[in-house]
Amino acid sequence: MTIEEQLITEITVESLLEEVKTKSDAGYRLVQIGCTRIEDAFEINYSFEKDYRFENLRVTIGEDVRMPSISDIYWGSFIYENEMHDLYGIGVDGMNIDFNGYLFKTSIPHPFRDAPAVTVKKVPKKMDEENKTSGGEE
Amino acid sequence: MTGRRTVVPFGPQHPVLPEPIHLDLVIEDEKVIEAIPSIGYVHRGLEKLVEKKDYKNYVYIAERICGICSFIHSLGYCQGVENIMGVEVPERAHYLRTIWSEYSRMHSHLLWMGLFADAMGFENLFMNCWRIREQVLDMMEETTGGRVIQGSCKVGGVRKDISVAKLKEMSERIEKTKADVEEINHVFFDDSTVIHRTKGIGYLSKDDAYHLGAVGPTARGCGVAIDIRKTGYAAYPELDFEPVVESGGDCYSRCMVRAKEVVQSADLIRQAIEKIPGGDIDVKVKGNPEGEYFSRVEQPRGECIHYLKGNGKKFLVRERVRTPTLTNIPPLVRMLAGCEMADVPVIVLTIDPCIGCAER
Amino acid sequence: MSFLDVMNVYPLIGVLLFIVLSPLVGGIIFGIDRIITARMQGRVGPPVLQPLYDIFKLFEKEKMVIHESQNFWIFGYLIFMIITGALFFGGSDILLVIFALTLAHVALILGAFSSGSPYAHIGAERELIQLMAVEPMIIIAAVGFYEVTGSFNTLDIISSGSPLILVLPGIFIGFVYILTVKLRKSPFDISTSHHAHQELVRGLNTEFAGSTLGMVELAHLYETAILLGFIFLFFGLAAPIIGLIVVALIYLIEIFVDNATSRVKWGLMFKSCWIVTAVLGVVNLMALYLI
Amino acid sequence: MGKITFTMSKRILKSLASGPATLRYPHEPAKRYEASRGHIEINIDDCIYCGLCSKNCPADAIEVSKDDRTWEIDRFRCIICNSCVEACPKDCLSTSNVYLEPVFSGPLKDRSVGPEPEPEVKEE
Amino acid sequence: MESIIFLILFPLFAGVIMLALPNGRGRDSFVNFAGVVTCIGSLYLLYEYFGKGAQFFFVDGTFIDPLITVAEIAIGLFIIGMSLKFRKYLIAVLAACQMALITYTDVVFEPSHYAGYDLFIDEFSLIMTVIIGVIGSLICIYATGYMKTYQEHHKDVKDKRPLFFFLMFLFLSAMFGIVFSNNIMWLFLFWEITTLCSFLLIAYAGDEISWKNGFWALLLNVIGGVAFAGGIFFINAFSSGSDIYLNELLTSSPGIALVAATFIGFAGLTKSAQFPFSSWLVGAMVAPTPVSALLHSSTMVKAGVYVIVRFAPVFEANLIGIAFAFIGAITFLTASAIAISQSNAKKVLAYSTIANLGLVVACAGIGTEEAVWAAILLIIFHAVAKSLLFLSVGSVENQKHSKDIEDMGGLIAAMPKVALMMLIGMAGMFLAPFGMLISKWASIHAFVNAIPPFGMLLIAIIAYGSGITVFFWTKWMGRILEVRTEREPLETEASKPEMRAILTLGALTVLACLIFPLISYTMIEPYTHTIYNSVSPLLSLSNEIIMLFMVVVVILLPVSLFHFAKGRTLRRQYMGARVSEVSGEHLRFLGSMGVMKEAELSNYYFEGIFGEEKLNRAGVLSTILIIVMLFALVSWFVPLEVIM
Amino acid sequence: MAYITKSPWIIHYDASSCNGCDIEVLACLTPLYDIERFGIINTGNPKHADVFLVTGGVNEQNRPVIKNIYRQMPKPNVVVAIGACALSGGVFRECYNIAGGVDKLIPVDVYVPGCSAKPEAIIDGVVKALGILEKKREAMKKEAGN
Ligand code: NFV
Ligand code: SF4
Ligand code: SF4
Ligand code: SF4
Repeated sequence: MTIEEQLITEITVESLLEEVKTKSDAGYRLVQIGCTRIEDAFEINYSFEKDYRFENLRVTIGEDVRMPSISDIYWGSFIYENEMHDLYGIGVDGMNIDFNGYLFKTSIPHPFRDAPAVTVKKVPKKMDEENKTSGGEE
Repeated sequence: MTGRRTVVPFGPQHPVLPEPIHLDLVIEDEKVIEAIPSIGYVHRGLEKLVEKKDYKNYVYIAERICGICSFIHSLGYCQGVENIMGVEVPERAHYLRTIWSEYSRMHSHLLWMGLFADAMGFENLFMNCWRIREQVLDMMEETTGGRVIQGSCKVGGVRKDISVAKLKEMSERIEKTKADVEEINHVFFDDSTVIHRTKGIGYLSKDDAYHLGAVGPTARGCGVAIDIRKTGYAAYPELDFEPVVESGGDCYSRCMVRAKEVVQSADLIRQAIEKIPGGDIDVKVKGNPEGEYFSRVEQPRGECIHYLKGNGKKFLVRERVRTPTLTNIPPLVRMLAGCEMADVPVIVLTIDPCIGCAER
Repeated sequence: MSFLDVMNVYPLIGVLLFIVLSPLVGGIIFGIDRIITARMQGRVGPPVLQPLYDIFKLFEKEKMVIHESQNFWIFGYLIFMIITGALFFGGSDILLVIFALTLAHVALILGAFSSGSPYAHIGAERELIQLMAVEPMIIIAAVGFYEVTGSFNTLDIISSGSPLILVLPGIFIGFVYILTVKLRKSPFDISTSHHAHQELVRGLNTEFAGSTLGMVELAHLYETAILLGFIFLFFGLAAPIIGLIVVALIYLIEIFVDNATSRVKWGLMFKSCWIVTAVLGVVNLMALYLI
Repeated sequence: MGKITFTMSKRILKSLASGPATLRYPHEPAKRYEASRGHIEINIDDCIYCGLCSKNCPADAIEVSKDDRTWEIDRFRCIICNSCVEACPKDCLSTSNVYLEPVFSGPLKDRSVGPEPEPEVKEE
Repeated sequence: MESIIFLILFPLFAGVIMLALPNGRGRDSFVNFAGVVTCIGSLYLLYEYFGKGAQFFFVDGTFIDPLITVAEIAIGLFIIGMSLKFRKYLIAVLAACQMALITYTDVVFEPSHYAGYDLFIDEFSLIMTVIIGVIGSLICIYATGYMKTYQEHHKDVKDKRPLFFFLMFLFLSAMFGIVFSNNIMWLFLFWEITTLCSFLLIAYAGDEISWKNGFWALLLNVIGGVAFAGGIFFINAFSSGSDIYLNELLTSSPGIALVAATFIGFAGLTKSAQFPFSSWLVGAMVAPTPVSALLHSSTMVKAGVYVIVRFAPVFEANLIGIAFAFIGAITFLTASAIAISQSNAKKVLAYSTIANLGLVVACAGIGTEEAVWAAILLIIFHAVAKSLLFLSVGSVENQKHSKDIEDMGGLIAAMPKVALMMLIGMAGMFLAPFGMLISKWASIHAFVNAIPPFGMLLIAIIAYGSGITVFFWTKWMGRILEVRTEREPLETEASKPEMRAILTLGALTVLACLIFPLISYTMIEPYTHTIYNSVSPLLSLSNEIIMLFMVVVVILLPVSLFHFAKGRTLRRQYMGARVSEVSGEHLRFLGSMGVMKEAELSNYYFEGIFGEEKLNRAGVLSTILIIVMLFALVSWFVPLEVIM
Repeated sequence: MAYITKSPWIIHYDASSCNGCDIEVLACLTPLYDIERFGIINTGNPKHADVFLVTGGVNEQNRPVIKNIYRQMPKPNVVVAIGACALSGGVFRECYNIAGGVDKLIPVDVYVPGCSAKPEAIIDGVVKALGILEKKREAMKKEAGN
């Protein structure tokens, strides 16, 4: 079953701003920006919608490529871009509101940066006994 | 003259915020000059769990993204997997999902209405909203076994069926609930003190709402008619409804949208109960997902996207949840500028923030 | 008046009764208030003596402060509230009562200020706005009493020949209006409220813990007794039963209003109080000349 | 603005008239439905220690040991999702609608030890 | 009488000597000496004339009167010269008018012809003397310390300290002259001297704004001067010349007295900075703080209300009095309201001064015995408390280099002594059981009996105003008390002379509260009784006891601090449970985006409602309207009587 | 009996729960469950609270917050952990950002299991906590006596 057509257009980093601008001019709203870690690259999806037409721009970038911010075009994009930075460690240039890594402050930096582990390791049981301390640390 | 600013650390622990976010409020007299929100207190990182839990069991995680909009999260997730795998879900399951979705919406909206009333200091209204909400929760618990975490959706259908007798009873009880809600709505719409607190507060223009990415009631309260139910998932194509849209753009309008949607949901439940076909409630799902899909569902707070990508293994490669609250934060930042101190909780609540969802 | 007047027995009894009874009576009034409120919300509510339990509990707790000076101010608040009441029930000059009441409140506000906390600070500022909003009406009420009875002394006022409300209806209504502010009831509970949920956490009271908060609550009981006594003055001994009934009724109305409204913003509170004072209070005063 | 409306009054009067909606728990029994998920119970006699329940548990709350013939559940982890119940091939797990009592210390683990295997099984 | 003349002349001569002394210890000691002598002189006067009632003295005028005329002309010429130099032609014209009026009066009517008592003293003068003598000289002593630091901090201001001290003492001398003169012509001379001195003192810093504000003050005061001269002219032209003596004038035909009182009262309005003339006082805040203290607490403005209160009996129960009362009441309300929106400490003090003077004027306008009683109490309490406040603010300014209230956060920790004195001063300004509140209470008592329905309207105004007063004072007090972190107090909070003056004034404020019944019985009531021929005590004993009891409680309360210091757990402020840290006097919390933010706190100002400009305009317009009505009244009713 | 058991005021903090337990805590305040029957008030301010209800597990950012709240509660006080997440991290135990249950950070007095914990269970938990409160109060008294 398919509920709706979902168009995905592959584009390059260089043409990103231009393409996004076209979308904006055509009256699309920004739905989301989301990344996926694939083998040795990141896939970034920019999703747009207009009148229930759901379209995506997809940029695939290498590990150390920095992305331009689209916050000049879509003011609200900062939230996704900060997220992209905090979780994936992808640098984003020119964000209008930059949280400096404090949007999601995680215990390990950029938790999604590494490719998924191939084997699934079960967490050893009986771990809670040793970790448990009673009493505040202060 | 030196500054006349007062800097208030608002949250993460704060009685009007049921959930932790924080704002650095800079105020002068009672006027808010600057309000910078920050989140991250609820971030668990559950998206990463797809790499550890197989795709069928992950639904238990998905529904625990949030205890308020739990059911629709599981629905969104399952729908995504089903789409990738091309599973045809039985009609009856579609209807049941729709019914529970709408219950979920009612419970979420009533919860919100209560909290909203509370943010305005209207305790009685808060209590009454939550009292009505208990009726909805009862129906949920009776049919699914859980008050807030229902756990009744699964890949390929639903887990529990509802008997015909029960359905009939439900359609009667929903009428009563609807009547109660309508009575309460009257207060939200017409009470002078409520209007004082909501009308003209937190204005967002239609254009802004659209371009900043507002969704759900936040957008619909500004006249932007986005309702993902119209894309036609579950049994929605067969039901008769129009998105509730208000054009005021202020807290009052957003409140109005939600209040009206509760009634609309009751209506949709009644329709679904009338039309529900018989038959199976699930299909056996075999194999592993391969491919990707953006599964879009309309949550109480608006469009929610579960992006799923599988590579033929038991474990998905990526699940990304873009929740309505997250995308409603930029509009919130806009709305807060220049409001009054007393308006802050009202405006923050008006996007119905669900931080559990937003941060996953 | 001579020195003996002060030492008169009746006022002394009044003072003693006030000091001993008002916490109890106030506590029960608040308890009933909470039960009625709960019932209005479809709940059962706490036991009648709950407000007193709360206060006792607060005195059981650890004494946690930001600076010791906080407690000094709050202690001052309590003491001056008691003095206010003693003056009031002791039958002395009502203007002095009003000023002593203001003094008590100023002590409370300074206590909040001295904690240096943002929430208490804003709460204190708001409390000040409230003080500014209600002060004119109270003074005008006192002057109204004087105009009718020719005396500022509560003793003379209460024993006036006919119920004052007959000639001071406007002032009465105006006073009831600002009573909502004084009792910290919705819609005017802007500086702190009995309910938890507040944009200011607990506003004024945010930084008071344990016995400090206990003293604040205790003083509030005293204050309630004074305010209700003030209302009773409009009836006085000329119509004591009606007076008591009306006092009870007014309190019920306050509970009802508390339940039926959301909290308004400071601007509306402030302006409406002043306008009500002008329209009802001042006009009533002027009208006294016409009749 | 201008006029003051007490739209809440009707509701308030109704509430006063109809009395509180409160369930006087603990003086009255808790609300429970047949379907309510309270906690997981095991009929250890039927268990074959296949470990399917453990594998399907999203919270890793179950530990099964074939050798010791034990089935252990960590109540602090269990999210009462029913997954194990559905997974069990012998239908020996069930969800009771009675919720668990709060406790003073953790962790709370319930260990069930199965009966000595019957001799005939041994023979096979 | 010798002591009176001594008090008038001694500061004058001391001032002249100071003109010649260079900066340094010698001059400072001399200032101290002169101050102490003036102070003792005034106290001696108190001792000498205490309980003696009104005393009148005859001075041989043949020698003095021409001198006075010459002095008046000299002042006039000086003003005209200055204003021509700075191209303030309007002032020049007005000053010329005034000079012409006075010279004409002198030459044509020869008022000196009528021999009367030129000097006098009664309880009211005595009270004023003590205020001027004690507070004035304390301020001068304070100034020795203050001006030194001032000149160090303001390098761009030319050091004209000899002139400064000369003017200060000249001022005192003139003030004494004002309160002792029975001859209105004399009074007028001293009056003009205060105008001139204030002008020069305000312009002390010599920069553009100082000159501007100085001239503005001069202009408004000259307007008053013209009215004063007009009044003198009127008295001479329309009545027997003996009315030029205050005691005669007050008892002469109501018509004459009323018209004269209106003119001179009008002059009083300008001098006491009532609306619409209040702006000069606010502008005068550019002057060094001792000047502000001197001008606004014990002298200058007090001269204004002094004459109005003197004429109070004339105002009793007539519409002209009511008009004055309304000007006062409106001033009280408006100035208090404006004070809310100010964060400059001196401006708050300035507006509160204006407001309190408004209350005095309102009482005087009502003119009943009770009202006059309240007015005099107000003058006393205001003088001590306000000078205390000015001086403390000055010291804080010297330490913190800021007059802004927002910079005084937590002052109680940094400068405990000065801050405590400030708190006492503020409590004195608005809190029961301290001074001003007693007076407010008294004034309400007085107003209820005023001509209906005006009395009620006045009360309404006072009621609103008193709410406002509580607001702006308390928020300031709160700011001072707002300690966010533990801090070590400064080693020296102020220079020795400053500290001495401040502590003395603090003690005086408390003392005044404690002994005010005494003051009332022995001085104020005898005065009002003679004027109104009554005997009833105004302050009932029971109320006094209550107030004293409250004062004692307030004084004893701090003892409880010892109890509260025990067994406490100290915890930081509630910061939404966020990470917070204390470093020095900073309290910070973890803000959005990971930066530590300072938890700043500030008061509310409500520019939107209580904005200076808006309210000033309203105040000025409404009072101008009343003044127009006032003169309409005078020209409408009074001439009939006068002619008859 | 100590009055503290008659008037336990609560503060509630959502550590990193999914809101499930969170809203159930709030539901306890509302008409159906109405814990004000026991004199309980939701204060929202640690300085006034006696009972600390935590839902959800500990994560990187809320660690200082929880500690801060706990520290700012005057003694005697108790901590009640509610829901699987607060007890052990629950279903999110393995997430990278979850450090585990609340007892890793502050001493917990009562554990309320469930996912989500039922309002009845929460009430039970608070009632149980009262006993501990009383004991702590006694201990405090003794200490003060010495
Ligand atoms: N509605 C909803 Fe959610 C989702 N998805 C979102 O923000 O509530 Ni907890
Ligand atoms: S109910 Fe769910 S969480 Fe609990 S043991 Fe079974 S599978 Fe695990
Ligand atoms: S799945 Fe059933 S039979 Fe297998 S181990 Fe679990 S409980 Fe036993
Ligand atoms: S225990 Fe369950 S319901 Fe409670 S917070 Fe955790 S996941 Fe949510």
